Amino acid sequence: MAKIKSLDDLRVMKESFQSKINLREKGENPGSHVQIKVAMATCGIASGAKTVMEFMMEELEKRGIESVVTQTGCMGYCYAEPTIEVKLPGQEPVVFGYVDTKKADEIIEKYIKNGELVEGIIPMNYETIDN
Amino acid sequence: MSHIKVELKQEQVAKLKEICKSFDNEAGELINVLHKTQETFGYLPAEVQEVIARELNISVAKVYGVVTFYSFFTMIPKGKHPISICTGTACYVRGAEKVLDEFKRILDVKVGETSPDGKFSLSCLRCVGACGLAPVVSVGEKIYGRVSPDGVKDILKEYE
Amino acid sequence: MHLLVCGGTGCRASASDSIIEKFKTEIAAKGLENDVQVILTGCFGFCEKGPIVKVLPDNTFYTQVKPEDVAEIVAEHVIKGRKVNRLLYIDPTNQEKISDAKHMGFYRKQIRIALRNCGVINPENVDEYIARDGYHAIGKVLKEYTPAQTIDIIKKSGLRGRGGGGFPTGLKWEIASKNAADQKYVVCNADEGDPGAFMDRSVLEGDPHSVLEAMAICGYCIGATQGVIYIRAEYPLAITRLKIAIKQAREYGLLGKDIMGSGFDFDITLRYGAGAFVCGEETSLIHSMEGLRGEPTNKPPFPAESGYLGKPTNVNNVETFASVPVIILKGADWFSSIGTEKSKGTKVFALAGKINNVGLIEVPMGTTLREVIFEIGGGIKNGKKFKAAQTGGPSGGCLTEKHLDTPIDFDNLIAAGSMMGSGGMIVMDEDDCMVSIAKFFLEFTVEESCGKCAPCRIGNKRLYEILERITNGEGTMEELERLRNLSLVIKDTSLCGLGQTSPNPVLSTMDNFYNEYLAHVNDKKCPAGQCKSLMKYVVEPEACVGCTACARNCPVNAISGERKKPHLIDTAICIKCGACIEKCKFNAISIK
Amino acid sequence: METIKLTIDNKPVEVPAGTSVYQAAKNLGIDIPVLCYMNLHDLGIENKPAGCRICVVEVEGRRNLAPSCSTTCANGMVVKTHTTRVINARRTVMELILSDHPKDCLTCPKSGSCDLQNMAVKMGVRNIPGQAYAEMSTYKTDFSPSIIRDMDKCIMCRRCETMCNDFQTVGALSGVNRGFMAVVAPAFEQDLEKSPCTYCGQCVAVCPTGALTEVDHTPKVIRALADPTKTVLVQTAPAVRAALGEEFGLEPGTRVTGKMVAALRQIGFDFIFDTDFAADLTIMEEGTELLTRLGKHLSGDKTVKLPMLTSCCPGWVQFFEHNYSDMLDVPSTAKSPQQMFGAIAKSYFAEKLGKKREDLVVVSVMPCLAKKYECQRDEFKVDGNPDVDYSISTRELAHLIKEFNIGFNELADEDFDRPLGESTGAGVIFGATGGVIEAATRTAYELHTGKTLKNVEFTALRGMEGIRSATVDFDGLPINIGIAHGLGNARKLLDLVRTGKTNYHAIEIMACPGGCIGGGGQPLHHGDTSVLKARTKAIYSEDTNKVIRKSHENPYIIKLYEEFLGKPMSHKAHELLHTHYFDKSSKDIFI
Repeated sequence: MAKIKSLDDLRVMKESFQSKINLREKGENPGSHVQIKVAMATCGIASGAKTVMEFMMEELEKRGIESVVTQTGCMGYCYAEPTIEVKLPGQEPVVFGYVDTKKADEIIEKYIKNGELVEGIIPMNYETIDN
Repeated sequence: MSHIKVELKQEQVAKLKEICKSFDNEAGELINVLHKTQETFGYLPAEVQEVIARELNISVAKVYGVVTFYSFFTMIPKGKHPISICTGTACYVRGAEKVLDEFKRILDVKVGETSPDGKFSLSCLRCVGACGLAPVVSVGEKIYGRVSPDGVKDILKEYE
Repeated sequence: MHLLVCGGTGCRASASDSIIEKFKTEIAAKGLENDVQVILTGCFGFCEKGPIVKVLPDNTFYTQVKPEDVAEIVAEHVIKGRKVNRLLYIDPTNQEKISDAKHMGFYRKQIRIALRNCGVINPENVDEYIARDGYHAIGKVLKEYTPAQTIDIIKKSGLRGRGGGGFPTGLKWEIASKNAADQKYVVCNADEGDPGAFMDRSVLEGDPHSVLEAMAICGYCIGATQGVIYIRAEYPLAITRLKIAIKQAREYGLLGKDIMGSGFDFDITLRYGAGAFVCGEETSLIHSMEGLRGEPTNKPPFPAESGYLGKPTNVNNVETFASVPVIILKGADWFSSIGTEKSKGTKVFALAGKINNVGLIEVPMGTTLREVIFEIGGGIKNGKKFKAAQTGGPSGGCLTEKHLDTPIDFDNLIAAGSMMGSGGMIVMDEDDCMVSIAKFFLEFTVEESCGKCAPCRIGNKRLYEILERITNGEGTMEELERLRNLSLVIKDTSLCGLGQTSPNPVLSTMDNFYNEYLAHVNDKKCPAGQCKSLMKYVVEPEACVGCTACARNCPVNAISGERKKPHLIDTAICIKCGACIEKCKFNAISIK
Repeated sequence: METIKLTIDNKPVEVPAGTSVYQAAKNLGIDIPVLCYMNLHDLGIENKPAGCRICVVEVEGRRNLAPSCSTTCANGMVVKTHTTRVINARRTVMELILSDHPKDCLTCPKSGSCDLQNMAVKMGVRNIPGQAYAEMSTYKTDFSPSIIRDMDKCIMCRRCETMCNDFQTVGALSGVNRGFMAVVAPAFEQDLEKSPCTYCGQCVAVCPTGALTEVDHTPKVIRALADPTKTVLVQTAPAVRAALGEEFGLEPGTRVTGKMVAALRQIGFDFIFDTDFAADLTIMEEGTELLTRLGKHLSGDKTVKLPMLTSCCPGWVQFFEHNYSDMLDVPSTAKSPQQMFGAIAKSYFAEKLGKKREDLVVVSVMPCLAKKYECQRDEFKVDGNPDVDYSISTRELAHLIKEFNIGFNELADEDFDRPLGESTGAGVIFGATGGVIEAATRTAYELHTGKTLKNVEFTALRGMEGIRSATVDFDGLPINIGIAHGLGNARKLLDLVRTGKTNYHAIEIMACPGGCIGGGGQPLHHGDTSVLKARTKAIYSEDTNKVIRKSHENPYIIKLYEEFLGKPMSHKAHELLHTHYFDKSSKDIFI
């Protein structure tokens, strides 16, 4: 990995990472991916988030859905673990709670494939500061 | 203090020395050394502490003083399936005590003890940070959430 | 179109099930099943105004919806596209009706600063952190500010230590910066030992780089090249992620020699705690880092003069550090615009206990307890009555109904007899006995006292013994008096923060729930019905049909009686486990 | 020097920067009670855990009460030492400490000299609230050959831990466990016997309560005295006479040799002898050994090890057996004076009396607790019968005198019996650090050079510094001498020797601060190290008052060699007066 030699270096890097992520998230090109984040903090993992994440990765590939599944930290909804956030191209992200493999299957089939919401949505209730 | 005589094998002593060496035999690294040793041996019997004391050039009494200060360290071998009940506040207000009582009753051991067959050991810990799942019980690596006293025997059944 | 109906416990209690049913029949009747979906969701947190129905995609937020309103919503909103005005949320500040939920102040109840990246980025990928301006703060500081200027920004921001005492962070850095030494240390206290608190763990698991970056900034400010994170061994995931983060930061040259060409060196190592709550106290933590028993020493000298290995050392906790990079990037004024006069910014709380939405929240300082519990936390579980919220863990105290509208900040909490602590907030309901809660915390303190000073070592044990007598119905008024005096002396004379705060749960429950203490002492009754010794299980003869279910299920054979005749519980044998009550189908067993 | 101005109890006071509030108050005559705090200023040891919280005071502007022992004075500080808040806190804390302390004061060995008891008296504690149900922290009592650990009485002042680790570097003790069960103990809470303890007794010397006390040999002594079939001999070590008076209210440094002898005679010992005699004997053997080793070394014999280390101190012997097992051939093989005395008493003197050794009981009075252990070592027994049967400390002798209704201060001086009671000034100075090596120098010089010393006082070898070095001119041959007292200092010196880079010829080591006068069996100094200096002075003035001041001039020593031993280092002398050492480096393997 190349060392970052200056703040300007860092800024350039940021731009490139950001545009990569934007491409993925904002769905600026038509063939963009579904992005799924799985909350993988201790409470999530304790509730089975790992299984859900593996299931998601395998099944989405099997079912031919272009997607990126990544892990992230605690979203704050510890009571509803495991939680996952699904972002369809061009849409607001939606968080689902109490996700097990059955629920994950339903999410893939209904929401990801058809845009139909399924039960278990966790309403987002905070503002995150963006820089 | 009850003691179970443990004879360290040559290779175990060598392993211990290797652990100490990996921390440059620094006295200040004692806690890290103890962590690594407990990870390797499962517990910290007296003989192990003696080797560590010698390698790090500190008195055995001081090593023992540190071992007995931190609740993470144990001189008693854990059971094959170590059971820990979270008694953090969130778990407490959601009934962890009753769950603990049930474990004690069924296994007939006290907290900190290992069942005679060596299968289960019972301990309490303070908050694993999974308060959303309170009360929480862990058996080995596996975490059980929202455990009720009734659920205790089902958990134990998994390890029959 | 989607109709989201809140399925949180609070809303369920107020008929969200039948609202869903109604929606479904109504929509079927109109033949709209293919266009409109009705979805049960998790809790919106806004239970005070429940049940909630949210309409997507236009983001309409209906509050206090009743089953009778369903037909109107379908007819007006779904079919005609006209919002049902009377059900819209009314902004309490200006009495305006809000039609788009995005404009609801409710969403501003939580602002995530320390948690800004948690649940957003992949914590194991430094690129994602950089994409969200990661390491820009240290870059900016190294390029544009002197250490003194940077300290000034932190001072101006009003940031106070999130670990407990609330000491001004900038001032702390300034003191450490002024003590000359050949080596200094930056220590991150991640030994979150407060039972029921998991803020630090969440930050480290979700956004480890922000802590690394802040430690480097601190190092630059005070003149340290070495940072140490002291972390609980019980947090393996956080440790793994920190290790990955440190490795990645080193690879990019964001830690190590000559960071970003500035000539500034800084690196970070990890030290593990081993299960000692007292190590949250700075001096204990430092001794523990040195491989010793984690016993505190008298302050002064403060770590800023003589800390780790006798060198000037600055200790801050995880959340404090996590707030630093944003302050640098967005400015002191921005940060100090959030919060109250003396407590700036936000505070993360781990909300747990008898509350519906157990979770991690971050609110501006000054948010009221009511907002936290009833608007974010989703109210009390099972529709029970709120009794108290315990903040500050074993060092803190209880906030009660009368504190519901007190703005939460450092000073108000202390005035209310509690403290901010690290941010654990445990909610209790009417079933919780406050004497038992005090006893629970004392049990913790007794176990966690290091034993170095007499008041804490012996005094807390004595407090516990008195509380045990009270909960056993053996307490006397004289002992209640002693409980208070002992508590005050322990606070006044103990060596470190642990002992100086350990009686707080006792004093606070005595202040707020003295009647409960009196009931235990004088009437030998536990009003919450939690103290076993003060309870008696009795069979109500009129209700008992003699089914023998209770007798068969009693683990100690305390119940006798003939079939089809009323049974009897031998209170001398009964262990009050409650098995009989659970098995009795006729409600014939009661607790007296 | 910068000075600080503050007020304590409304009185202004000016102190040097860095002074504690406790000390500043003391300067004003305000006696703030302290329990855990101990300042052994002359030894560079300060025990300041700030743990007992008895010394708390109110400092204006501070939220909590401050421990005066570890709060440094600051300009403008306003301190109050006896407000209601302070008094209530102090008394409550005292009640707490007492609530976790056994109430068997009546039969406690420390009764009367217990700091905790005195403090309770001072505060007028009349009852301990909640005593009926207050749980106590209890531990197994540990009986070692020298020291009894009754940790139920421990108040966690940590003084013993400080002495054992910081001063002595023995490392037998550490704070263990946590919270209510926290206590000071050897590793694995095993007995001292299984630890690297040297029995130096410095832990006992500083313990404020009855948690650490000596093993009491006086009942056995009384039984022996009452047994008509036994002839009971007593030997008294040099340091005893310089301190015993303190137990009877006399000024530290009062020499009570004559009274002590009189008292022992009244108690009923058959012969009152002097360990000083054996000290002279030690010099004959050790001095000769030194000259022999030196001679061989100078003639190029590389198998001979130098420096030679003294071996009189049993704590020190135990220490090097544990820690310097690679250097077991370095110390002199000469037994300690106590054991030389026993060996001679039960051979030479028994023969003179015409009695069997089993019929003789040899009692020693020592400033030392390790001597109790030493006399029980197997190599100092013949067919199971020890050369020295019982060893009592200076404190135990005082108890014995009191128990025997003897008005000590009124006693007229009496003399030791002959032949084993005659000694020289050289024997006396064994009691102070540097004394053994000075005594050896007096003899070795004259034997080596054949000249008579003009001045027998080698002041360069004296003093309280922990490690000292001096070169003595043996008529053109410079002899390099090292001295250490306190095992921590000994360790420093020994580690240097181990590197092979030193050029010492002889080194004297004493385990206790100031040498035997600061022994673990002496009257308690209660943290006042000026007592040690006074005792040292007494020792040297005893020397000055002696007619004969060189061991080889002791007529009874000369006679002993003539009649019995032949000459120093003879075969017989070897058999009776020399010993060997054991590798105990693996003994700290427990279980």
